[in-house]
Order: sequence, then structure tokens, then C-alpha cells
Amino acid sequence: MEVKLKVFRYNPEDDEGKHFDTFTLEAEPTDRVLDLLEQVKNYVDGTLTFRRSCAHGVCGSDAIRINGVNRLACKVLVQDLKSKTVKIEPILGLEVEKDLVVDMEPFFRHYKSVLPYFVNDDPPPMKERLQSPEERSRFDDTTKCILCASCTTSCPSFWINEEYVGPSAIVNAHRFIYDSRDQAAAERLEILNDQFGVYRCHTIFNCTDACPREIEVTKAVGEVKKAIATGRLE
Amino acid sequence: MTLDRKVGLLAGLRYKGGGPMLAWILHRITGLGMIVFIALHVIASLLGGDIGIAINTVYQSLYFQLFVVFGIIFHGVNGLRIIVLDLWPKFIEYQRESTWLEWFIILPVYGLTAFVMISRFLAGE
Amino acid sequence: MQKHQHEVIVVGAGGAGLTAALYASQHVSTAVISKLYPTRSHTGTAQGGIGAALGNTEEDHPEWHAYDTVKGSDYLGDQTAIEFMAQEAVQAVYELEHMGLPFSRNPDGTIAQRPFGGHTNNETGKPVRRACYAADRTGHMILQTLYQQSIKNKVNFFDEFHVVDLLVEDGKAAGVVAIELETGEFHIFHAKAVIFATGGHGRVWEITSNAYAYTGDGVAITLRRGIPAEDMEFFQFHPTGIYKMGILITEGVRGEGGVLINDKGERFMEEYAPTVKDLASRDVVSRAMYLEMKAGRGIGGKRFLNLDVTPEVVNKYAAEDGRTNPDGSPYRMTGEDIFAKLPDIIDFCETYIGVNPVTQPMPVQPTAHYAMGGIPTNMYGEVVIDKENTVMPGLYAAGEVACVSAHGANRLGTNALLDLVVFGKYSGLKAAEYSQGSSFIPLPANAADFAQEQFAQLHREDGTESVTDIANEMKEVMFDHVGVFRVEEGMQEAVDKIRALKERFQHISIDDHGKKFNTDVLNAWEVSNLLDLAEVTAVSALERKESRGAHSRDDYTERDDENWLKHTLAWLDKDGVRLEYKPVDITKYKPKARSY
Amino acid sequence: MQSRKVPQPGWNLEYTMWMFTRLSGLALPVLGLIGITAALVMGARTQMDLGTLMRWTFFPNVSHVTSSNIPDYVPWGGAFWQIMQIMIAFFGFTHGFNGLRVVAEDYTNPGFWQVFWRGIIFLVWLFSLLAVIFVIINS
Ligand SMILES: Cc1cc2nc3c(=O)[nH]c(=O)nc-3n(C[C@H](O)[C@H](O)[C@H](O)COP(=O)(O)OP(=O)(O)OC[C@H]3O[C@@H](n4cnc5c(N)ncnc54)[C@H](O)[C@@H]3O)c2cc1C
Ligand code: HEM
Ligand code: SF4
Ligand code: F3S
Ligand code: FES
Repeated sequence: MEVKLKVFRYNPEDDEGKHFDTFTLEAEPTDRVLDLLEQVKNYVDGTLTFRRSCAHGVCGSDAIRINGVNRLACKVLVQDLKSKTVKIEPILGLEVEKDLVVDMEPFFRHYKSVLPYFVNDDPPPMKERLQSPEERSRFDDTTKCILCASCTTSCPSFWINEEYVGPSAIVNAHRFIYDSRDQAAAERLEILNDQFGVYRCHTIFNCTDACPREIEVTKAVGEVKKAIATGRLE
Repeated sequence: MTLDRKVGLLAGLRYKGGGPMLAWILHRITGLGMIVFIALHVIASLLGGDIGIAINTVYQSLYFQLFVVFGIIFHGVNGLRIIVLDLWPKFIEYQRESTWLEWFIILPVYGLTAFVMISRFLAGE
Repeated sequence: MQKHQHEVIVVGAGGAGLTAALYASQHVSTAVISKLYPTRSHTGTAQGGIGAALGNTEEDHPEWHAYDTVKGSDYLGDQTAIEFMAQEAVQAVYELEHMGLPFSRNPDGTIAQRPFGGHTNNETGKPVRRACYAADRTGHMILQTLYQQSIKNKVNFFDEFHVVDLLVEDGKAAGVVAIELETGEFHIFHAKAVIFATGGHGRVWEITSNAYAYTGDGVAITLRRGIPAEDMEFFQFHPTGIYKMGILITEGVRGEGGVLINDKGERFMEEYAPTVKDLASRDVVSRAMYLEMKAGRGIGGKRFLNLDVTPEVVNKYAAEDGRTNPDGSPYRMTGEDIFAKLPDIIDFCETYIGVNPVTQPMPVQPTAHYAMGGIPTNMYGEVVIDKENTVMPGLYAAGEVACVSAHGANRLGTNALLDLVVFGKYSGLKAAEYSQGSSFIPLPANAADFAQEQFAQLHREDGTESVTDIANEMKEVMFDHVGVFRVEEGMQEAVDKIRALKERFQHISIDDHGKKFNTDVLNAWEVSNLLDLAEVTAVSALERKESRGAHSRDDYTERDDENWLKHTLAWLDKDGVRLEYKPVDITKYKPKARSY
Repeated sequence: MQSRKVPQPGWNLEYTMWMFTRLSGLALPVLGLIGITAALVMGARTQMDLGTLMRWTFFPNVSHVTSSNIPDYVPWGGAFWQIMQIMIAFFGFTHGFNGLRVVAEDYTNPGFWQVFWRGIIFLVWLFSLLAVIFVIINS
């Protein structure tokens, strides 16, 4: 079938400025949008620039806006699209470096700000630290995050103000706050108890819809809010 | 050179968020709207006189009232939804349903009120 | 040109690179350079588990693990290294757990384990639960955990820097040259020790489970610097990739009781591996599948078979096998159990082929998966550059890019992740130790020339050949002729074809001549790496006149220990590939016939 | 699974106002309903529609009830109803002006402009609240 690909273009090294290019391609219904981009890059215009690696939705390289919503290019099939014209734009709220490539630095800076690592200063036992399957499942959802930035860049609060740590950072804080083996929950809650922390979240839910790993992002944020409010990790 | 990160209002609105995004936008607008409404009203009462009457005519006009009533109903119901989700995060799993439910409450209540208001207006009250 | 100086430079931020960096940075200034953001590394896609004889659910011993690995390697693995790896495994997994890795758990709170291909109870020969897992996201958890710890320990990162050359002075490693993607500038990284951890090169083949980034940069760079590549003919084809797409379906599916079914509805692995059946080592299963398809028993006569993990089928065959739970009750699976243990697999199948594995079988075919060969090293990660295992000072390699060789002719599932953390750790420690006892070798002013020349070549304006076409033709010929089954003529054809393609590559044309984020030219450079590796692979394979592990030939169907119990070393000289051989390190496990 | 306790992070403006917004959001409709029920009991006859309820809830002023032809509005001047009215006004105004602050601060970063807007909003809030209290007590 024939698909029209309308792709956002911007190259700082030419003087065309930002614009859209349209490519008409022959595609299978089971092709990924990423396959379409590859087809353009390989056969039509090698200057088209985007990130990708795994091609099956687990590395988090290729978050872009497809027909107005954040998605991984490798996880949307042509048959899932409602229209035969596909509009492709970079994710919002980060500086565009070239075509679909954005500067991820602010995103990772926020990630790093919430102590996204395991803290337990007790001397470890000879073997593993024990954890029941129930305790393990408490934070399973948020361990799935691949740091693709789909959520944070779909959040109007983040568009408005890039100092907001963003849902992704909160998800990664949640991963440790609710880990029964971890000891730094209080510090993380303190960090997020800030005007640029959880209070910037106005329950808009774009993040939950955008997450390719089907993480209940807003729920994670809500649980962190509640933990701050009550001092309890339920 | 990179393109600025700024997301313009239009670019933001073009993002295909779902019902909750719309709810947030409306919540903001109605919240601010109500402040404007109170401010107008208080100023009018304080000033009195011609200006006061002028302002009062504006906010007593049907259109403005229709807007204010919608704002109050929407902001109240949506606010309650947010409060429930915030205080009991486990309900977030039912957020889709909660958004439906919200409109399920708002639309009839507002419809009824608007109907009464308009019919009274037409009756010349 | 910008210059940076760190005592240890790690190239690659996957499991191996991050482990090495974590340990090295405890002692000396360490920087990690990666062409992808660290969390995009391929380690994150690994699904099934990491092998260690913890014995959490049933009796198990590192010695058994070592024996299984030797047997899996078809006796080509170096046994001192294998015993070392199996011994270190237990501690390595505990260390990961102490770093916070969220393993799945047993009811008693210990790390959960599942059976995997080729891992057995040495006394009964039955599969043993040895793969420590976190659902089907074990690699993701390992990569995330290591990256998190790197942040905690303030390791320096140079993300999205593409390393294109290794600097060698006086026969010692002295640094690397890299291109910063964002600016297109060349950077020189001056170091006392360099650790390569750039992963594999599965993109040489058409159907592959490997990421776009898996282009064998590390091996190609070292080959160009006169360092040999070891055992390149041994490339693993995983039995179960999604038909046509190659996306991996973990062996964990069979570990949980899934079975392979042919067109007649038979569980054909019973014939090829009567004891462990579907859980035989990967080379055995891939070969069996190939034979089934060749005999016309592919589903609907096509080139795929079904992998069935629906509860009815699992329970039927588990009952037939007399499989039991650790407490002795009969093994039974429900749809929910499968969903809990294999959530990502279910997601992949639903997203990409519209199949729900809980109710339908998955169409699978062998897919190019893992490089057993690579940069030759000893068990401390030190690169060795000849038959006598002479160490090249300052150069280290770990992970899939390295050939220790702990996997010999065929790697067992779960041993790759193990390889990353064990050998990653020791290469990091060794590199730190070495750089503490040595000083920086001054670099000549023109250090980046070799790299810059290569790129100037790629940017030539008068080319006509399409890089994509060249890459695709290479992938096709390699998949057809240097794939699961190989014969003399086919491989010869592949060698000739690759040489022709390399010739054509001299005349490529590229579209993008800018500097910033020029992925066009970098992709072309990666294809040149793949071509080099394809040539080395095909020539090494052509010369090895026996069948062993992943290298199985229709014209020499038997393993030939008398003549071929040896490692291949391949140099890429100006006029082609030069081969030499080095002996296999054999300690207590004497080669014998393999049966599963 | 047992719930674990963590030391609660310190109180700060953001946390306090977040909590307050939620609590006042709950309190407003409740207080409003109480008031309007009382008005009905006290014999409010005309215009007891949703509009009045709303007006009452958010803008508690005797004149908002007297317009519904209540026979005897003297009780509204009593201390109990005055305190009710002041509470409603306090919750409503604080909620609303804090909302304004939240919106303003979404668009500003810590620094001069944030302090500036905070100051202005605070003053307007204080002024309005005092004015409303004045009106309530004097009517
Ligand atoms: C789908 C799949 C499933 C798997 N499942 C399992 C399993 O269940 N159990 C198991 O044991 N093994 C499994 N494996 C194998 C195992 O995951 C890999 O062998 C292992 O992760 C490789 O790790 P690495 O650290 O060597 O390389 P990687 O994790 O791939 O890292 C390579 C790094 O090198 C960087 N790099 C590459 N080239 C350059 C360059 N030129 N310049 C700068 N940086 C560069 C990359 O950016 C990346 O950071 C699986 C593999 C695949 C593909
Ligand atoms: C029924 C009564 C009300 C309820 C349940 C309610 C609820 C809420 C809630 C929960 C919020 C927080 C929203 C968020 O954090 O995203 C909020 C914000 C706000 N409210 Fe109310 N509210 C009520 C009445 C009012 C009134 C009377 C006013 C005006 C005077 C008002 C003005 C605002 C404003 C300006 C905001 C900020 C909007 C934003 O941050 O987007 N509210 N309200
Ligand atoms: S939470 Fe989901 S959307 Fe956000 S970064 Fe993680 S995986 Fe991506
Ligand atoms: S979109 Fe943003 S506002 Fe909250 S619910 Fe998600 S973080
Ligand atoms: S390419 Fe890895 S997530 Fe899409």
C-alpha cells in the first residue's frame, strides 16, 4: 500500500530552516514506522537524521511524534495508523539538533537528580538480600522504564517549564522508593517535595498514554505524592 | 545551532492528548475565569456608580453567566475527580472511567441549569 | 581538535563496558565512550537470564556449570577460563543483587531461577534451574542497574561519541579517536589503557536479533590496527527469532515449558535430543530446525516452525516428561503464569505479528544472534595478539566483542550476560592496575590522521554505488551461505562476493556531507566494518573443514578433534585474510561425543 | 505486605498549598451545601436554583441570600453564619489565589519575577480577604 510520510526537517547547516518534506512510499501493513524512515534514509534522502538501535521497542532511542502523539517509531505499525498520511515530528520541549534528533541532556540531567540508584549502606550479606515476591512486585511496573523520554516530552507541564523533573524522573525515583531493600526513600521524597518536583504534575495523563512500556506513569507520580503527604509507603 | 525548545501554545494544543489533557486545560481556564469573575464582582460592588453598573451588566449578561456556571460546575466536578485520584492513587487505574463519569455528571447538570437560565431569560426575567 | 586524557578509556557502555568502568573507576580516572546513550546498549535487550549455580531451587554446582559450558562449546572453549567464569558467576550475581538489581524472587525471598538450554544436572542429565532472571527483562535490569551505579560512582561519560580508531604507540595502546555526533568533530582520547566493549556484529546477516548498532566496530578497528580476530567462523544462530523479523523469542520460553512443533504437529526435538529435548544447546536446536524445514516439515511448507507455549501444550508435554516443581508436585502452567513470566515476549508478539502466545503458537526461524569470536583475550581481559598468547600492553577487551574464549564454538544461553560481568570486572581491574604502574605515552601530532583519512574517503563526491545495496547483498549472501548450514561452494561464493562488494564499496556515494549528526556517513563506515568482518568470517569458515558447534558443514559433517581442535586467528592484511591457529586450553574435561 | 514508614519531608509552601488546595476543594462544596440547605430551611423561596447555590458556595455574602426573598435574614447576621461565611471566603479566596500563583509560577523560574508575582498575588489575596470579611461583618 502507498503511504505518505510528512517529516519534520531542520538542518542547522543549511539555510532552509524548519520545514516538512513529504515522501510517498510503498509499504506493507506490518511495516514499522521506523522501517519507513529507514526506507527514506536508505533510498531517498540519506540526510534524514533520527536515532534508532534495537528496532523492537526496548532501547528507547526513537521516541518521536507520530500523527501528533509521542510514540516509538519501532513500535507503531503502518496498519495501526488511522490515516495513510503519517506526520512525523520530533518530541516536544527539547531543543531540536537536526531533523528528529533532539538534545537529551536536560532529560538525563533530571533523571540523575533524583538519586536513580540503589542505596543501602548496610554491609551486604554473604548471599542475596531477601525480598518476597510481593515486595518485588510492588515496584515492578516502574522497573520497566527504558528512559525513552516519551512521557516527559508529552507533558504540558514540562513544555511550559523545563525545570520540572518530569514524569520519567519520578518513575525512576518511584522504582527505588518502593524497593523494600533501599534506604534512601526519604532523600528522594525530599528532592521531589519541591515546586519542580511532583507538584508540577497536574494529572494530565499524556505521559501514561505515551509510555511505550505501558507503565502507569501518572499512578507512580500519584503514589509518590501520596508518600510525601503521608510518610507511608504502602 | 539548535531549535529553541519553546513549545508554543498552538504546538502544545496540537498534541493529541486525551480527555484528561482537555480537562486540565478547561480546569485552568475555569479556575482563572472564576477569579476574574470574583474580581469583577468585587470591584463592581466597591466602585458602585456608573462603572459598577457597567461591569455588572457584563457579568449579568446571559452569555457571561452561561460561561461562569459552566466554569463552576466543571471546575468543581473535575476538581473532585483530581482530589480523589490524588488522595487514592489506586483509583488512577480507573482514570479513563473517571473522565467519562465526570462528563456524565457535568453535562446533565449543566444542561439543566443552562435550560432553566435560558428559558427564564427568554421569559424576560 | 579536542583532546581528553583519562587513565582508562572504556569504549562501549553495555554490560561489559559499564562493569569494567565501575571497577576501574574505583582506582583511576576512567571515562566511558559510547556511540549510543548507555541505556540504549544491546545488553538491554537480553531477555532470559544470567547463569550462576546458586542452587536456590535445586542442587547445583559451579563444576556442573563449567562442564555444561565446555560441552556446549563443543570442546573449543578454553577450560581454565570457563572454570573461572563458572566459579565467579555465583559471586557476580550476588554483587549485581547488592547493586539493587531487581531479580524475580522465589517464595522464600531468594533469586528465582529457570532452566535454560544446555544447562543440566550432571548426574541425571535433566535440565537444571540455573538462569537467574527478572521476568524476561534480565538484560534490561542489568544494564539499568550498572548505569545507575555508574551515576552513583560518578563515572565520566562521553555519550554519542563514535569511536573510529585505536591509537597504538610502540606496540602499546595509547588511546582512541572518536567523532562527536553532535558536532561531527574528531576528538582524541589519550589513555594509559583502553578497554573495548563494543558488542557484536550480527548485522552481517539478513535475519538477525541484533540491533542496528551491532556493526562490530571494535573488531573492525582492531583488525585495521593489525590485531587478529579469533574464531570468527563461530557465530551463533538462535533457534527462535520471530519469522522474517528476527526479533528474539527467549529460550526462557522453552525453559518455562514451551515446545517446538513442526507442520505435522510433532515435537520434533524428541528425535534430535532425547534427554533434554527442546532445551538442547542452541546449535543443536537450530540445526534440527533447519533439517526439519529442509525435509519440508516447516509450517505450511514455509521456512518457519511453531514455538508453542500455550498452557494446554505446556502441560501436556510437561506431564509426558514427568516434569515436576521443586516441591515434587507435577509442573503445571496457567495463562497467568505465562503472562507473569514472559510479559515482554507477549508484548512483542502482539505488537509485531498480532499473535497472542498464551493462546496461539509463535512462528519462529533461526536468527543470527551472538558472536562467539572476536578480539582474542585471556581470562583477565588482556588482549593477546598471537599463537603464543602474547599480551598487548594497555589493550583490553570484554563482552561480546572479546573472545576469551569461554564460549568456544557455541555459547550456552545465559552465559553472555555472565561473561559481561565476570570478564568486564577483571578487565576493569587489570586495566586500572596496569595504568597505575605505567605512564602516558606521548602521542604524535598526527594521531587522528588514519581515522580522518578513512572519513575523507567516504565523503568522496564522485561515487555511484549505494551503501544500502552493498549492505543488503552482503547480508543475503552471508545468511544463505555462511549461516546455519555451510558447504564449500557456498562459502567460496560468499568470499568472492564479499570481495567484490568491498571493491564496489570504494565507489559509494553518500548524501550527507554535513558535520552535525551525520549518521549517513557513520552508517557507511559501519558497513565497511561489517564487510571486513564478513570477509574474515567467511574465510575462517571456509578453511575449517569440520562441523563443530555453530559451524556446521554439509560436506564435513563430523567434528574432527585430531585436526581442528584449535582456535582460528585471522589477520586482515592488505591483500586479504591470513589465518593461523592456536591450541585450545584443556584441563579436566576431555573432548567426547556430544549428545543431549 | 506491610506498609513502611518514611520520615516525612519537611513542610514547605508547595507541599502545604498542595494539601490545602485539595482540602479546600473538598471543603468548599460541603460548606456551600450546608449554607444553602440552611437557607431553604429558613424559608428561602425564590431563585433557589443552582445559580444561587454556586453563588453562595463561592461568594458567601448575605446579599446573595437576601435576593432569594428570604423572609427573615437576620440570622445570617449572627456569629455562626458570619463565621461560616468567612470560612467559605477564606477557603475560596486562598484556593483561587494560590491557583493563580501556581499558574504564574509554571511560567516563571525562581528569581525576581517569581518573588514579584508571589508578592503581588499575596497582597491582592490579603486585600480581597480583608475586604470580604469587612463586607460580611458589616452587612
Ligand atoms: C535479543 C537478545 C537477547 C539476549 N538474551 C540473552 C540472555 O538471555 N542471556 C544472555 O546471557 N545473553 C543474552 N544475549 C546476549 C547478550 O545480551 C549480549 O551478548 C551482551 O549484552 C553484549 O554486551 P556488551 O556489553 O558486550 O555489548 P553491548 O551491550 O551491545 O554494548 C556495546 C556498547 O558499545 C558501544 N559501541 C559500539 N560501537 C562503538 C563505537 N564505534 N564507538 C563507541 N561506542 C561503541 C555501544 O554504544 C554500546 O554501548 C542476548 C542478545 C540479544 C541480541
Ligand atoms: C468545588 C470547588 C472547587 C474544587 C473541588 C476545586 C478543586 C481544585 C483542585 C483539585 C485544583 C488543583 C488542580 C491541579 O493541581 O491540577 C484546583 C486548582 C485551581 N482552582 Fe479550584 N476548586 C474549587 C473551587 C475553586 C474556586 C472557587 C476558584 C476560584 C476562586 C478556583 C480556582 C482555582 C485555580 C485558579 C486553580 C489553579 C488551576 C491550575 O493549577 O491549573 N477553584 N481546584
Ligand atoms: S516511563 Fe515510559 S515513557 Fe517515560 S521514559 Fe520510561 S519508558 Fe519512556
Ligand atoms: S503528563 Fe504531566 S502533568 Fe502529570 S500526569 Fe503526566 S506528568
Ligand atoms: S529502536 Fe529501540 S526503542 Fe525503537
